[in-house]
Amino acid sequence: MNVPLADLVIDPLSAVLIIPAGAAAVLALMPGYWVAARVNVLASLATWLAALSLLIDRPAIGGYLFVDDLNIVFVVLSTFVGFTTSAFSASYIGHELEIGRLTPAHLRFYHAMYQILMFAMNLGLLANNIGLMWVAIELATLTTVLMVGIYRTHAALEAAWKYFILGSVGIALALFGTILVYMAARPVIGEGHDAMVWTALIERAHSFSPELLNVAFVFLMLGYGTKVGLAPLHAWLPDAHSEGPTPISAVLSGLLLNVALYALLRFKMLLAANPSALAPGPLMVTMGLLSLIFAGFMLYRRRDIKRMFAYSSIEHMGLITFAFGIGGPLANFAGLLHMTMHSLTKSAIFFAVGHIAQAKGTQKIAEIRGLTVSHPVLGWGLVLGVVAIAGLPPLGIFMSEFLIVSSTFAREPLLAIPLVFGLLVAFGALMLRLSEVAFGEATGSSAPVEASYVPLFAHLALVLVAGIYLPGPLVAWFQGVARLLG
Amino acid sequence: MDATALDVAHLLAGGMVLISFLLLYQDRMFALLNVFALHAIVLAASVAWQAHIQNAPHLYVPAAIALILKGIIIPVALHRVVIRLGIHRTIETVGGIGPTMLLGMGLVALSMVVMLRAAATADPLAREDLAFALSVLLLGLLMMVTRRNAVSQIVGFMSLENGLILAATGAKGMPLVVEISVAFSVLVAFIVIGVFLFRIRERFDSVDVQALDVYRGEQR
Amino acid sequence: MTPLAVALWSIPALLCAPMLAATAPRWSAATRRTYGACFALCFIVLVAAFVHLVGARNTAASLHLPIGLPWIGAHFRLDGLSAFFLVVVNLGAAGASLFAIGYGEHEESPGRVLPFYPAFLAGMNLVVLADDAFTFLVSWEFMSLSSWALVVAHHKDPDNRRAGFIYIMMASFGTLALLLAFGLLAGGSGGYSFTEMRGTTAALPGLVLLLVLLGAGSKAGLVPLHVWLPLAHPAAPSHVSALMSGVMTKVAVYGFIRIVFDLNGPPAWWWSVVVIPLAGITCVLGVLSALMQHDLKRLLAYHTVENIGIIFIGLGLALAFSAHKMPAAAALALTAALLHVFNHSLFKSLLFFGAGAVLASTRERDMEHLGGLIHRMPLTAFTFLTGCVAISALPPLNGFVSEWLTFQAILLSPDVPSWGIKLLVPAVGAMLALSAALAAACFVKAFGVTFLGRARTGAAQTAQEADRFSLAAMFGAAALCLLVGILPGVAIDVLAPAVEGLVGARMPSQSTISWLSIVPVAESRSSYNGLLVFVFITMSTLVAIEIIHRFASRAVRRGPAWDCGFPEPSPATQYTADSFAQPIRRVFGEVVFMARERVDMPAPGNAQPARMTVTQRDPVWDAIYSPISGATSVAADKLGYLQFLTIRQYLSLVFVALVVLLFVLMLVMLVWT
Amino acid sequence: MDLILELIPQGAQMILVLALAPLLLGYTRKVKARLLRRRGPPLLQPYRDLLRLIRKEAVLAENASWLFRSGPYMIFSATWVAAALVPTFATGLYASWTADLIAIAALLGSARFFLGLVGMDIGTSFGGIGSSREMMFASLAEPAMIMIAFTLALLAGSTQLSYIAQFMLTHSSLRVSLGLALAALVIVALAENARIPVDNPATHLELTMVHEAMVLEYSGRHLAVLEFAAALKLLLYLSLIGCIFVPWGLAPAGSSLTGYAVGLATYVGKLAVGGFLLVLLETSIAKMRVFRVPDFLGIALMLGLLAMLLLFVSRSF
Repeated sequence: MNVPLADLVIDPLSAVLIIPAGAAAVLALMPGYWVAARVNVLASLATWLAALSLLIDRPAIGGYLFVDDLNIVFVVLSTFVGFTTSAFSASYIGHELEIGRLTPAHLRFYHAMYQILMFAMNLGLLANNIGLMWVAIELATLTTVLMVGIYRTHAALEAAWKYFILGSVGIALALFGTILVYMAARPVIGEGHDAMVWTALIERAHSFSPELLNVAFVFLMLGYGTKVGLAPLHAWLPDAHSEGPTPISAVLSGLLLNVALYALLRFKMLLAANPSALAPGPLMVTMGLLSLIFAGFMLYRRRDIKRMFAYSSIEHMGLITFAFGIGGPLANFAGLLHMTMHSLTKSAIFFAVGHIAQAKGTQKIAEIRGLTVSHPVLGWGLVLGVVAIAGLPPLGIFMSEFLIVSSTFAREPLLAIPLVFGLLVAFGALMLRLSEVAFGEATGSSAPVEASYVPLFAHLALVLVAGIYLPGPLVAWFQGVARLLG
Repeated sequence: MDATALDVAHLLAGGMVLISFLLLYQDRMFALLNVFALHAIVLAASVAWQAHIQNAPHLYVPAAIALILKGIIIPVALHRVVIRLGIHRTIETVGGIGPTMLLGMGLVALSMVVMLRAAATADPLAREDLAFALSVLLLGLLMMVTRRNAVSQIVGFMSLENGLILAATGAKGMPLVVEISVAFSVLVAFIVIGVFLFRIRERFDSVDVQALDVYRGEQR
Repeated sequence: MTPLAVALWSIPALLCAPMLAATAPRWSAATRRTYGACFALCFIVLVAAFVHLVGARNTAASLHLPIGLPWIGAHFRLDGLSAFFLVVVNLGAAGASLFAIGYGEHEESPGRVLPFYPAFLAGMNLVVLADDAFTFLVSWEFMSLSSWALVVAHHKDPDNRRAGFIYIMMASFGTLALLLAFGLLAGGSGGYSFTEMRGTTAALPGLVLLLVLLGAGSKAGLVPLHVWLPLAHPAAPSHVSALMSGVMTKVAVYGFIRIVFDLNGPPAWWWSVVVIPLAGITCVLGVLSALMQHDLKRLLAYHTVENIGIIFIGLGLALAFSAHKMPAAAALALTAALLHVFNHSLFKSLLFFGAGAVLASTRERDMEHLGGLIHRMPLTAFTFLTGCVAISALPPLNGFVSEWLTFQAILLSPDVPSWGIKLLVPAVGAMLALSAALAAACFVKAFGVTFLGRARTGAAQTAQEADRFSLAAMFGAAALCLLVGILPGVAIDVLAPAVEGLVGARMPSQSTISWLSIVPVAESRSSYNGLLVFVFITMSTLVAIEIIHRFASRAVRRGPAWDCGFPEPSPATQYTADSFAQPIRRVFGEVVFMARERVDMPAPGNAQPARMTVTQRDPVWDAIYSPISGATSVAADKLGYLQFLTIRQYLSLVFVALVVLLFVLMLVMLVWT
Repeated sequence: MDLILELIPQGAQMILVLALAPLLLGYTRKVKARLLRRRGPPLLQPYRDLLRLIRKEAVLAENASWLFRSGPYMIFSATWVAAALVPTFATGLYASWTADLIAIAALLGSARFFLGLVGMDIGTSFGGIGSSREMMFASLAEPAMIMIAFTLALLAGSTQLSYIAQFMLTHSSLRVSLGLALAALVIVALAENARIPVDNPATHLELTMVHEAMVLEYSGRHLAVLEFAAALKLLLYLSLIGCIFVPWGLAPAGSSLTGYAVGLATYVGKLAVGGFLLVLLETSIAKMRVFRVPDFLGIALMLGLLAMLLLFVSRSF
């Protein structure tokens, strides 16, 4: 790697950005896929380690980049999932080469893009400037568009195209919102760069024009909400998930949605800091519930296994948005926890689904039967993953869903009813499909999969442990962040 | 800041809204492209005027981009696409031109009410600009959803984006405007290239007419 | 170690039990080791819980662990009620484990049973011990999840998969209802430990009751939430069926009692008006459905529904008495319910063991393919018969005692001043009496068709007696049925601490009454002496036998059956399960199940066989579940179109969302300023 | 010593019911025959029948199980214990608190349960038909019986027959509920004893028989025991009606020997009158079709329920 080790030690903040950027450059030039995959893993690992070191040694707040309690959660989570996904990708993508879905040139492109994506997401999370954050998220979107279309099949191209068009509109709306925030800040902070710096904004937000902030939030909600995949802005999400390479589906669901949500949360904090602005909560709650219930029903008629889990992501992002919309220390804590658990679980499910699709040679649910018979480890891994995502104990999502539901009682008890209804609808669909896919007479190939199950079960183990025991420091940390979110 | 400067800015921004209406009114492909070129040129003038009155020379860059790329290159390129791909020369609309225009007026009224009220504390120049920008944006979006042809939808998107640039340059002293305008230009270029590359003739959805009209993610 | 510590240590021990299996060389060894370990552990917990129940009276031991929900942690508590239910759970679990040491050998896919079985046991134990809402719900749902895995253990049968799906769906529904109930109990401040809930009164205690009825009722099998039960219980391996029917439904009853009697503050008068009719309908519908079955295990499962109804009648009466400040009567009703909990766990386990033994030896659970097993499996038949007598509420076995106590509680209800209850209770008393009589019919059918008569298939002809572990479990349960039946006073006294903790009174101590009678209120009112009835029956039987054998001819001749002179050798001419139920089907089924019989009689001279078809509909399924599943399906279809839109249409959605939001914002701003 | 003294009347009652049961059967047959203008068998004929049956060898079907052979004894003893617990000539006997009316009904239920089972043991279609119909009748008769018990318990404040009888003696007044209960009890008694109009004890017309169908395969001593049990049951119901609705003459607990003698005499008188009324009823109506019987029994259930409801409601005033 071309990153000097000294840099990594001295300034972890830039390391989190430079490592992926540099690795992308290297990978773009690297011919052999075997080495490239390893380099990809190593770079992701290094990024994660650098992100971890941010926990210990927090750098000073800069004009463009900064680290605070909130984004460190996201950075650590996303670099971790980025690392495990790269490990999964290493065992997955070789098979695509063997069966000729991808060429070595494609792979070079793929690995480079992977690191650019990581770079863009980290940049978006660490940016202290709302303009820079916007640029980073746009970059991440464009990168994933290219990745989604990598198989060059008609379906993949069309999914990419849909993603691209809808994403572009979303980007435009988010930009307009950003401009409005700047307009609101300018009279208070003064013209120029400072009026887009997050730390400056939040300090003075109480004296911004509340009306302008209100309008801005509508645009930001719709703009970034498109990226989060909230209904009715979700249309790109299922196709992008199902047609792209599985590692990208995992990253999309596990990370990119979170990054967009992070942007939304930042602006929500801004509004919350202004006493006369409308509370952003009701809007988030409404869209969250809408996504939850809508996605719940959409789960029933899905025939493609990856698309189904993509809808499940919409459902969970709706749930998380709902939690943050409810607000308050308890709901925010629950939202953070749920986001973490969802990232880990959903990426684990996509790992499993990737191997399944390779083993069975299809993504159609109707053609996958009896997995626990033909591929016991994989099948039970999937069962565990789906059980976790459906919110059954003792896995972590149960705890966060418990907290989300119970947090409504502190604020708006009646909201618990549609919430619980949506959860039940989605639960039914997932368990229905699970019992078809995992049980019964096995169909299709039962040839063993050459795959590493480590990332899959590592994630599930983390989710399991979190469901039983959350370490005190982690709780304190999340609670601190939850208070910050207001 | 003297009143004339404000009036000119006002005039140019208002002109953009008017041209957005003209865009909505078109039912011929080439006329649409010509009107769009006019839209872009007015945008360029408006941005340049802003550069002048704000004393911000860097704003001339977006103005130039608007003029050259969107005022000249893209309309010409789309002209050629239309001819090369043999795209139908009339524009299919959803719900007719008249209702669309009415709807557009409603949108303009909405954005005026929202913006003038919201930005009551902002300076008048920015406030008017913002209101017009929002109108342009909404009209662009309206165009995207009421036109069936891919090319007219692209035009809609670009006019939407023009509204954004108008807003960004109107926001006095906003950093990163140049970068954002460049980024958007790249985006637009991507879209146009995409249309050309995927040979999208009629609909946005069908990347290739023959095989893919059926495909909507899943077979029904 | 305190009993609570023993119980808690058993949880990790149970969860580790499958590791024993992993080290075993063969499946059979793994089976024996796992179930052996489970048996030993459950037995230890049983003893510990019993010691607490008897020794500690109603003092509570509690414990706090820093796991689970952060900032609240996991609270555990052992008081009279949980000790009693711990006894029920572990007695059933120990029996089932013992049974499974032998029965498990017949399991075709042990790998899908062994890991989940101990987890299931652990889950049930945890529910009973939990003392905060989160731990309770985690354990509750963990119990559902592990039992779901057991239900789909035989997953190749599509019916079982469907059963598993409906089961987990209903379980989850119940959990969510309980979650809402706990949310109301905890209130906005988030007091999720039971100690805090006891201290405060919920905002809407009535709503809590309804939610608990949904939550615990769906797990226990209250009509109309029972639909999963007859599907899921038979689908699981028989020892698991025994646990699910005999024990898990009792854990649900525990949940109901814990929340409604303990946490939800003083009851309102109308609570019982909701509970009692529901319980009565559950009784009758459960037993009628059971009568219509010909699958032995499904019959037993439906019968569980009936018994849950009996238990809930007791609970509803206890609520009514509590609401009207009649603690002594409430104690009687609650004692009746709890005693029935214990009794039902005994005989339902026993019957499922019997069904399992039959299934293992014949591979059949359809009664129409069985018959005459009393000859091949006499010991199993004997224990099964004991269970049948007990469950039919016939003296001198235990089922009668608890039903008798329930009747006595009903007879106290005219003193309740509320009119709703006055009018309801007689009707429910009639329902209870009706279901008791139908239960007897049902078990004459179950035992008669399965064990008596002539073998209907080869499998029934060549059946083998069950192994010694299974028999030990069955005889143990049968002996306990008899013991509780003849010494009910002891059981009532053991129960007293649990009852006293909930309603503030207890039944008069029974141990001081001469001849071990039980006297619920006063001797002038009613009394029953199981021991004497047993002694009298035994003595008079012995006297009769003695006299007959002294004076009568002892000659016995074997010959063909008489049958009014028309003996037909084919076993197909016997009465079948369906034909046995036909009179009752004609009396009740035409109304309740819309049962219709159609006979296709070929014309004279036509050699084709005549054909009779019976169609029945499940009213609950038709009225509630079909519409729900239909609505879900319609909603999924309608919304499904959103998957097939064009990009332009998707953009329209974004556009509309934007315009609507801006419009709303405008309105809000206009109104606001 | 006291204990033995107290046990003597109880033991006497046990033997009394045993001794009187066949006589009652013979008496009803005789009266019935006379009413039909036949001479009829002698009064003591049932004793002779029993003796004859006992002496005969028992023929068992080839596939009769242990339950088939032991069933009759269980049925007999359950019925006997039940019959011995109903006050006949005296109340408050030593073992009277062993079982109340509900328990007595349940004991009869036990007997019927085994009767139903043994009917199915051989695996003939007649046995099955008998069992299944018997259980159907029982499913209505038993709740009706419980309703009657409830009515009495609500009235007398006890389910103990001795206390009920005492109450009726001291509080004798006409009550609607009581009338309803009596009518219900008579219907139940007819059904339980397989009398006309529910079943015909004298028939062997195969397709309509219920009780006889179940015992079709029995012979010899087993049949004797079963017949004896049936006779005991008839006696039991008559004593039940007697002790509840005509409690006069019952000797209270700890009476003198004369008291007991008077009690005994009135008891025999009650049986004679009761038996006569029963036969009179039987000879004046026809047997019902099988599927009319549920309606008939349903009436009993409704009457019982009505009686109970009336009491439930009236107690609040």
